[in-house]
Amino acid sequence: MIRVTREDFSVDEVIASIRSGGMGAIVTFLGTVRNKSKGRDVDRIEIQVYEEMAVKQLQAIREDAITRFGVEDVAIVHRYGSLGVSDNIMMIAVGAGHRPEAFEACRYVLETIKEKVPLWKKEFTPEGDYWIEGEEYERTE
Amino acid sequence: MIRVTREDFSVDEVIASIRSGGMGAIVTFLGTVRNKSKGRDVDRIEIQVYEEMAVKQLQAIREDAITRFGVEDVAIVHRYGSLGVSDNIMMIAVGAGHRPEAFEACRYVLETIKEKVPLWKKEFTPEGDYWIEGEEYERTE
Amino acid sequence: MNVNLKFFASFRLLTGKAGTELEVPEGTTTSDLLVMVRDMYEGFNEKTVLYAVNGEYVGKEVGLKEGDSIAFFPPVSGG
Amino acid sequence: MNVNLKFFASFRLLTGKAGTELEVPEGTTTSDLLVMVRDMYEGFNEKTVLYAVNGEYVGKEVGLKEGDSIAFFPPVSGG
Repeated sequence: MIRVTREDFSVDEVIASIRSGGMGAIVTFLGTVRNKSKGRDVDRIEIQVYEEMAVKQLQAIREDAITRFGVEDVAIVHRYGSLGVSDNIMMIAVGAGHRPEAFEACRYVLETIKEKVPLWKKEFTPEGDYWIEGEEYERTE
Repeated sequence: MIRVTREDFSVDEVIASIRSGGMGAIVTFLGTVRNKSKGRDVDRIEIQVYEEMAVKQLQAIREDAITRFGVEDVAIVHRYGSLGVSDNIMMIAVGAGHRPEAFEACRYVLETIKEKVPLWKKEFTPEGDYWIEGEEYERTE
Repeated sequence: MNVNLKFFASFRLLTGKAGTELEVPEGTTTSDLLVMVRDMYEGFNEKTVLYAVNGEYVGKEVGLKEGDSIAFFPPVSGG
Repeated sequence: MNVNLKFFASFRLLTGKAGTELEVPEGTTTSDLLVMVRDMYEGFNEKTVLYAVNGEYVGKEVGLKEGDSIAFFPPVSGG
């Protein structure tokens, strides 16, 4: 399951969408809005997405991870729009026969998303708003 | 939060019990009953626990992981009793500022549980019932 | 021929728009287009530019055709 | 003095019980008790035995006292 959405999601529901009898291990990564970023307080964030491309990229990453690590299934949900502190940003769920490949595939999917999928975070802080570009920051106003 | 219980749990609820504004990453491991084990079909499993000791051990593992990896919080829930294929067995949720320590602490907690916490699985298969001891198997009847 | 440009994140701020149509010569490649865009919009030069054609990452010398959508954006930061 | 023995998993099967009370000499240590238990129950010898006193893993030469609970069990397999 791949979903790019403004809406919040339930971790239980996303896990239910992949759960099967062949799985002994389901590793989930949940990204949430942190109240600090590089020493600045964060009030909220906005996420912009190039949606058609993001969906295609996420589908390709999912298929690659399944083949590469031999896991049973992978689900990825990523939100966009305005999010407050502690809100869910995105989640990855990887179901596998055993734990090593579930952890490895989950980490791989996350790192690949951070490198390739066209989504950008803008952080709103008391000092101004910053687009985050890769690991760099740019003041936008 | 540490819980040893016969009851099922909601991953969303366990995550909610640790979620805080200092977290950007919450890594969850969910163990589920797999339909195969070492080539045998598994119909169901039973988990026996030495409950007082398991709770103490889990509390110690939680505190150790928080200190060792500098993560924000850790929750562990482990079930016992009779479980069917695909049922939840246990979960670990680790919330941290950033993803590397969340993944590392989650894996560490899992491996330490598998080494130290007094819980034992018995697998019911068409060929008989087997107590699982560490990574070994013993035919029980 | 006409192609569609799309801008995201800080590039939308630099260009003042989410997208625009542009007429380019037949045979224009992705790297030719990048040169044009860097000339058209101040600030592009100092930044790392990623681009995609019709939603796929492609190489530098890929030929463009009528109606292609070319997106320009900074390094991504989802996850 | 009296101590309480507890057995788990396959050790419950070997001994036919979840637990029992045992009278042991003053000064008995964990390793003394392990020798006694191995003698009392057939099958203990061939197995890896873990033990805990009052719910904590302890060393081999820990002295026992009246009322202690000593648990014997195989390598754990939770998680």
